[in-house]
Amino acid sequence: MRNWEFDVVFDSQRIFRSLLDAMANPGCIITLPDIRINNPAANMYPLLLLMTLLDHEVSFSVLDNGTPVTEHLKTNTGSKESKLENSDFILVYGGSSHGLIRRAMVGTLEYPDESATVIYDTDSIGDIDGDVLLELSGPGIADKRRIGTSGIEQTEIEDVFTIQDYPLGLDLIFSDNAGRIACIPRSTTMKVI
Amino acid sequence: MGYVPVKGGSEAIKNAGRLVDSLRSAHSMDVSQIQGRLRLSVDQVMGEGGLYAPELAALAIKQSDGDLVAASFLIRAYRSTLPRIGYSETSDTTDMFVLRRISSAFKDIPGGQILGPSIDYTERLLDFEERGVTDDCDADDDADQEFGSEKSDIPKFKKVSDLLRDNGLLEDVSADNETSDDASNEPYDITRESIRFPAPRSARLQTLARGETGAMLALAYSSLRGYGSVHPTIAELRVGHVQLRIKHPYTGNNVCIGDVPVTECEGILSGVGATEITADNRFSLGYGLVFGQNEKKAISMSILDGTMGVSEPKTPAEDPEFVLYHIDGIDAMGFVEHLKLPHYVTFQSSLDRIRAVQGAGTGEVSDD
Amino acid sequence: MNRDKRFELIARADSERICEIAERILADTAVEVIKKPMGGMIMMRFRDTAEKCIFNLGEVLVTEAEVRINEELGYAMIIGKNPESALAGAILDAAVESGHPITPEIMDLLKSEELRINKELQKTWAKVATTKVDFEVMV
Amino acid sequence: MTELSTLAGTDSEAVEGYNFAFLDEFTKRELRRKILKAVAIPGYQVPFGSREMPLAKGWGTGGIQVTLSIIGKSDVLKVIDQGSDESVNAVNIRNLVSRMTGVKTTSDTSRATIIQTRHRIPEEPLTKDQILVFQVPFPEPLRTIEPSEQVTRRMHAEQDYSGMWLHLYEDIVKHGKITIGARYPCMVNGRHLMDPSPIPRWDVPRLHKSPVLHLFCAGREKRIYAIPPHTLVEPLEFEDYRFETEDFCGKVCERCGSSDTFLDEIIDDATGNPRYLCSDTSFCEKRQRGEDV
Amino acid sequence: MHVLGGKKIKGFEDVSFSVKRGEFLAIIGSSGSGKSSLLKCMYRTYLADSGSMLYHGDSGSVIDLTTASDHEILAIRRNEVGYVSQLLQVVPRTIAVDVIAEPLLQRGIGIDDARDAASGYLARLRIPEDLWDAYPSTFSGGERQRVNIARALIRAPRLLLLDEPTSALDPASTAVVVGMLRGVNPGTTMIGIFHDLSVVRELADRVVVMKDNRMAGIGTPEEIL
Amino acid sequence: MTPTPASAPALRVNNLTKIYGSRCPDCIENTGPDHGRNVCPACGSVVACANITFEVMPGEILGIVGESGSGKSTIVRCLHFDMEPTMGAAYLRCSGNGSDDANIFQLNSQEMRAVRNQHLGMVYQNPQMGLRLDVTAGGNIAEKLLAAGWRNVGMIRDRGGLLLKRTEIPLERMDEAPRNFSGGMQQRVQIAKALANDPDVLLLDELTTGLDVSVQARILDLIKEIRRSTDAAMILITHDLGVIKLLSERTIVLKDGRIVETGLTDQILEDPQHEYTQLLVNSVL
Repeated sequence: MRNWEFDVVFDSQRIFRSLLDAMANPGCIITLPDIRINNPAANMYPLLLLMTLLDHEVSFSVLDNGTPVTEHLKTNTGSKESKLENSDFILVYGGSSHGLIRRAMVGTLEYPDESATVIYDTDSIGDIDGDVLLELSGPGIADKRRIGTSGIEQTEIEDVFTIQDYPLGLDLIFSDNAGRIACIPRSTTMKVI
Repeated sequence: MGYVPVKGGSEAIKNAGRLVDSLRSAHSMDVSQIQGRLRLSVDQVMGEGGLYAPELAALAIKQSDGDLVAASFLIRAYRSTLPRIGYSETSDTTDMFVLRRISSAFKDIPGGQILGPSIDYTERLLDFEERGVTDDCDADDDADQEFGSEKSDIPKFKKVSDLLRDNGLLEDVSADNETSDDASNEPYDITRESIRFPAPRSARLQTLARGETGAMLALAYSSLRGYGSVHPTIAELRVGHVQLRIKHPYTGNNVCIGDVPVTECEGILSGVGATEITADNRFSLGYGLVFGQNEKKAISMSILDGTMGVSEPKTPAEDPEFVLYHIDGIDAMGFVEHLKLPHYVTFQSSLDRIRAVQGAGTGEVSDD
Repeated sequence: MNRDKRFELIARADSERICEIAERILADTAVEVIKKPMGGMIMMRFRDTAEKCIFNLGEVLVTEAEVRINEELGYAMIIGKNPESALAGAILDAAVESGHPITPEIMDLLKSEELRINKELQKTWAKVATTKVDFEVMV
Repeated sequence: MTELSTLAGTDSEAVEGYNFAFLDEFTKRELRRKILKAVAIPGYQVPFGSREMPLAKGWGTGGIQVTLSIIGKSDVLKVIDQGSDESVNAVNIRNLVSRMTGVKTTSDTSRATIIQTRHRIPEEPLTKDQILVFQVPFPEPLRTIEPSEQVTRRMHAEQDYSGMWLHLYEDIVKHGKITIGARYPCMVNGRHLMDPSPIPRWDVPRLHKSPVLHLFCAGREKRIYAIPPHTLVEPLEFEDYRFETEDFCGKVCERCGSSDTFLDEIIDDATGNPRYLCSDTSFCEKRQRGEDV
Repeated sequence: MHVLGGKKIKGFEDVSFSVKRGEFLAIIGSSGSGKSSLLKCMYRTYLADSGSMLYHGDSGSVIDLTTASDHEILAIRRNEVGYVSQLLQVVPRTIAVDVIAEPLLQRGIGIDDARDAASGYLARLRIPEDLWDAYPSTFSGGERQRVNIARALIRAPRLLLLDEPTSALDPASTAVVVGMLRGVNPGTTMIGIFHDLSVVRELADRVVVMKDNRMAGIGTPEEIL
Repeated sequence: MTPTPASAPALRVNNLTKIYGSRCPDCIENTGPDHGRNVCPACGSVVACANITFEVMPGEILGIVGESGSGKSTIVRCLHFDMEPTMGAAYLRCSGNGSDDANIFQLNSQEMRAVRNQHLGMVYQNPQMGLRLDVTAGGNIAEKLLAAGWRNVGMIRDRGGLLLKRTEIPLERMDEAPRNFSGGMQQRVQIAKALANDPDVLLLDELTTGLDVSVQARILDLIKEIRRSTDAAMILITHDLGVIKLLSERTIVLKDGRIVETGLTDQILEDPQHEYTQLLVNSVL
């Protein structure tokens, strides 16, 4: 196997810009730059995102499909694994946290930013199709925007609904197998259609 | 025409820099001369710059033509480019190699009053012989002879505060602090996280340690003089070297890579006014610790540590937000000096308003 | 002399003498640089004596380097910005670990440096001791 | 050169030189994480551990930290101060970024991917592919009415903005008008009150539902905040005392003849009378050249 | 209205009687016999220690005045039960017409309507019109007591409690007050303490006699007096 | 407008307790009128008030009397969210604010502020606490209206003028700062401010204490006028039985942080049940 290395300076800059674009335009589907790394997961893209964002100042947790991914992130980023309740970043596999997401940090009214960013490893995301179809509005969206995802459970989305209490809440990133991402920050109003 | 720099800004900037060069005297100055002779300036710049690096501090002083805040700023900016490799093992000053150690609380203390290198006790007269004299490099050796060099063990000194504590005269420290190790009591790091209020003690001490000497002096003085009433007695002022110890990456053991000079002050906050004797009839301490030899800053720090502990702040020096937000020399200098930048647009905006208001005549609001 | 002690003495030893030996090692030995000498900072942590609270005093500029000689790693960290000394230190460390023939010479150097360092401390202390106030006399 | 110094000296990049974009990678990461949170909570000030930059505090250290943490090799940078690419502060910052990254710079607004600005929004309409980075001296819109950070933070937490409204009311009572010049406080996304940095009121309406991502950063005060594209940005105003932009009373730029731009007022050396010129010099030049902007 | 087995230390004990709707019951007895305490218990200014006082409300509801909640008492005070004290409790800085109008204001009636009604009462009580806007504290005793009664009557109470309303009055004023009380709506039940037996004869349907803090008898004025 | 017993209370307070200090399990047991103290001898904590339970109806004035240190101010300060209670609950029947199931002490700070802005009015003994003395009188009233979402200066000034007129402040002083006003006038501005948002509950903390008698009288008349013209439930904190007698129909007597007696005001004054109340009444009459 070829040894793909992650360029800490330039790869992370490019991935970050895609992520910034996605976060600033909720529901907009952004294709990540063509960067490959050795990694233990079937879908490397969520790991690319985390390798861009994590370092020793923050903590993360991985739900399901845990150990190899967790170890990979620890060694490659210096970040700490922590309990979900304290995690700055949460990576969810299998489309559902089985209700655990309701315990994630949502910030405080004084410091709403002290909240978790949640990455969902999904099968695919697209404009129109998917198991769960969402209609989005709010900052970053001119009028309304639709997004569909496969590989995430509707109950999971509903769980997130229940804890979004703007400005408290979670910021979601969907990441699919084809290197596409889409974000739903807490400022986005969403409804399942 | 040419009021708005459409072109030529770059050129003017270049020339402004050249003009500075032309004002500098022809004599070149060696960085090592600054390091050797402007010792306290170097210490001050390292403290305020937040980085122990004597050679670079001397370079910074040279480059900034002796403006110490500007020099500290060069150090700070340089800091931003360096990775933080890690943290030292937690040290304290108990095992310090003492160069100077005095107490104003007790006439004699175990181990004695050691004046060390200090001009405190000499008259402040300009020494005209210094003018034009070039430093004599052999002077040091002569001095060595004078001091003699009989063998003696280098003593460690028990801290005056420990003596007070052993006698039940000092507030008990919270059990959390006493027993905690680094892992369970991660100190705040204001260089990584912006300070927030109420600020934890670790954030306060760190901010003070890199505060600007003059600003701290002024605020500490305000409290002594009457805007507040913290008036400490110095339990102990120490100047000396402490070891920088890290965890060896292979052996995992605590190893020393060298010495760092520091000044430490412990002030007993008793006796006067607001810093009442604590509820359990004991004294409390204000603490100061800075890089290098900078006694006025260490004392000011211990006073401000005390003033900020007052439960109901009444004076500027007692308000942690006031003190901690305003003692950073680099912040203060930058912001005051930014007034030199163009503000054409904002001023135009203000002009528009004042004309509008003048045009509107009286300030009366009609009630209909 | 254990590795910790060796590390400490390399860190404090005279730069020129360390570099001089390192040059000689480099002349006949393959040295692989694992970590190029890099300037960095160590945040210095203190425990205050008033409330025993741990805080960050400020950072210290250091240079660290890591090399490999014959599968044996060597590491050094010194105060200040001095890439050559740091690299030389790491080379000396690795040389001793890998049983390089120059080892006795390194040991001698470090021992003599230890003596020199101690002597200087003694000398400084002797000067400082003269500033001790003798109250018996003053009375 | 000795073998040792060669081995050690090849690190001139590592020790003597600087990382791409000056900041170390940990710093960039922190800024990037904070920028994402700022975007997710429009108008909310995210605290961050601001670094000292080789620029004085108050001279754009916030803006430059953001620029350096987002910039990549393919970006094209424009820096303006007071609308001008050649203002001293703009030159200084542009030189620094260019030296630290090697990216292309431009004065042409439409060609830039990142525009760092002090006190102005370019006149030329911006597009969704551009990022506007503002240098902010005071991130806290409530600072005028409340000195304590602890208190203003609580006010934002509770959406307690009546003090600010009261400030406007009293202004009207005293002067018959709202007298705030630049730094006009705005509500963002209907939740957080925000200081749009000292842009003139002229530029405030241009933040509203703009297609551009706006990033704001105050280095000295250690705060980052953002307005994503298409976000509600509403200047505080009363139904009967509306927010007003600067009025140039029909004056036009004497260079390009524009009557729809923010103008600098200049006192003529010879006559002592005011003269008017576009504040956005790059725009003015384009108009003079007859380009369609 | 039933008063059963009421008992009060140093007040009165073992008092039982009932009053029919529209009936005028007078209470007589020497001073200190417990009459006033009895009346105050009915109004809840005093708390009874035991026993019960059942009040049959308009809606057919029955409220025990000794145990009803404060809010229930306040509600019936506002709407159903009036109390006339020996002397007008002067409401400071309030003119006569407003003193009388106040109970209506409390019910939410507009100030103009309430003042109209109050003026009507002042006229019927033959208070000179120039006094209507004056403070009652400047009035004579008779005038004040008329205001006092008007203030109670204006809310058209179902039960009116009168605590020696004529004791401080001269004969002429007493006559006016008696006239007023006779003119009260026949549906209004009244319980009053009187010293003046001629007033009792004139007004009362039945009389309760209190002696040594106990009830010493009950009957028609003819039977008792 | 007429309140009836059937109508829901404007405010219900359950077991409100405020303890300052380290607290121990016996704080409450060790203090109170039976012990004649509010400082816990075991741990030194101060039990400012404990187990305070009551309700107020719309349109009703509830008096709370007690000497200084009895904890009466603590109760209103807690209700106004100026301080956080140690235990207990309070429920507001707010017009349009959803269910009254929510214990207002458990709201987040943002919600508390909304409740305070929209449903509560407070008049402090010291006008400095309730007013910004350097902001105009009109501005002080405006602040409350602005907090409740008013955004029309003309309408705000109309409403401000109305309230000032009602509280007998000459209209020409509307744009003057209360710092220049007399104590009585400052208090009236404070009342006008408290009334600005048509509060459901008006909290009056020793509002006439320290004022001249004639000034007091006008303020008390103003409160009576307010009772007639609004449906606000009022809680009147005072140590002055005369004020209670004049204004409130029901009264709570407080001693050492506990309720020792609750009743109709005339009953409290004429037939006090608790020894302490008797002492209080006798020492006044």
